[in-house]
Amino acid sequence: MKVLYFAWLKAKTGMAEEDIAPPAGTTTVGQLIEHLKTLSPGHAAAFETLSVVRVAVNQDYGGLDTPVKAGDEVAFFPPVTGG
Amino acid sequence: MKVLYFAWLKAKTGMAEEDIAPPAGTTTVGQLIEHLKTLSPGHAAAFETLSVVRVAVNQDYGGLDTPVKAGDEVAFFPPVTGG
Amino acid sequence: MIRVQREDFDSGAELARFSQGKTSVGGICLFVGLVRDYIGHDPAAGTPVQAMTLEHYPGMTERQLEAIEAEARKRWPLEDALVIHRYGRLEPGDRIVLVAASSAHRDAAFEACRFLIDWLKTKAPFWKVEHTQEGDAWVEAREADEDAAKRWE
Amino acid sequence: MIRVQREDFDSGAELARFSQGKTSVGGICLFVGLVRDYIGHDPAAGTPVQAMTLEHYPGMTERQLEAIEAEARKRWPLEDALVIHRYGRLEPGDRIVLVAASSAHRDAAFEACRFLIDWLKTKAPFWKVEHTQEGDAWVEAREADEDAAKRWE
Repeated sequence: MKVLYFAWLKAKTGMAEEDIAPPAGTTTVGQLIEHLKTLSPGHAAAFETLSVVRVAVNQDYGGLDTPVKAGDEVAFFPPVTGG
Repeated sequence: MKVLYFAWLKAKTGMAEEDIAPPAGTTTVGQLIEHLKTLSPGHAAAFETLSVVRVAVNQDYGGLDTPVKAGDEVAFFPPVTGG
Repeated sequence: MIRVQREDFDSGAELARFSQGKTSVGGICLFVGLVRDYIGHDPAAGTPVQAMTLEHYPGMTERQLEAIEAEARKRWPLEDALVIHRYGRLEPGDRIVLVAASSAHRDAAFEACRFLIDWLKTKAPFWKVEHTQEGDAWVEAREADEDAAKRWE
Repeated sequence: MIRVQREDFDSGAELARFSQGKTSVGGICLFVGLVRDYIGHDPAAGTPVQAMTLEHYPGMTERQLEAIEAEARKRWPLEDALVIHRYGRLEPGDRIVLVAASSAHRDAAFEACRFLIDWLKTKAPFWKVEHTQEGDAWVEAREADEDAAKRWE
């Protein structure tokens, strides 16, 4: 699946986008985050405070329980500040 | 004093403006109206339903009790419908 | 600023002037009122309006609009405020009125703009007569406008 | 209609287009958001902002803005609705966003316009980083914006 990072999550992970093949049994956003946190200290830092992280699965807002599967586009970002 | 009429009050009285020398003892808008009603059937018709007549004395909104005196500009008109 | 005029105005130019050279303005809220081609709430059921004429009370109009603008500036921290109101004969689609307010924050801009039009509708001495095939009719004041203005008292 | 773009827009031209040839529109409400030159509520106490950069999530932004516009049209009888949002580097005084709504009556135009900006601020995936002399700082989401959006739930 494709994972995207925006704003300070991009700075902390050091990347805008990566292809991820999560371990078998990864079926939710929450489980995906647990896997991402193991990838680098930057990833661990990005997901340290989940209350300030938002997620979209295939460009719709989701939560920790939202299902994810191969082929999905999963994006992580802080609360939005446009307008 | 100068008396002005707008909108349908102008149509009913048949005039936009007139100079009025009200009888002695006319000190309020209410008393002025009583005098104006005697001037013509059109004037009487204009002031028939006072609930739909508004008044301004020297370009500020007033009521039946607002004082009037020689030299004042007194205007009568329906509730406003601009905007 | 307030303006009472017979001629049309350029809403876009007014809007542009509103923000020009200002770096402390966070938001501008603007409302433009136009002549509709029917009377009432339902276009299908309404009487078609061919045109309308706006009468006003010169002198008192300016005085009241200035008071309305001053009141808005007293209530909200505005960078700028503008009211333009036309009079004379207007056809469907013509602009009647423009009100606008700018502020550092959008709340103040929105509320002041709404206040300007709500108060203007019940306090500025304008009267509309609508020209229809059935003749001319003075527009009656709407209770909804009174209610809208009362919210600000 | 919604537009997401790097380049500036002409608010006046957008406003003019909004009413052109329409005789069933009674009112247009428009809001333009601009870059302010200071952070916070007090210009004297605020850190001066030299510029800001707006990042966004291409694809999702358009999707969310379209959803916001559709929701506004569902809630109010609108003649038209428009959202334009910029991204990239912007300087103080630059336009960021324009929202507008037109309707037969002013209530709907005002409320829909306010709804568009309130929802956009909490749902459209944009992020601002402010460039100041002390360095770059990601703007934090404001609780007041969350509250403003909640009014519409």
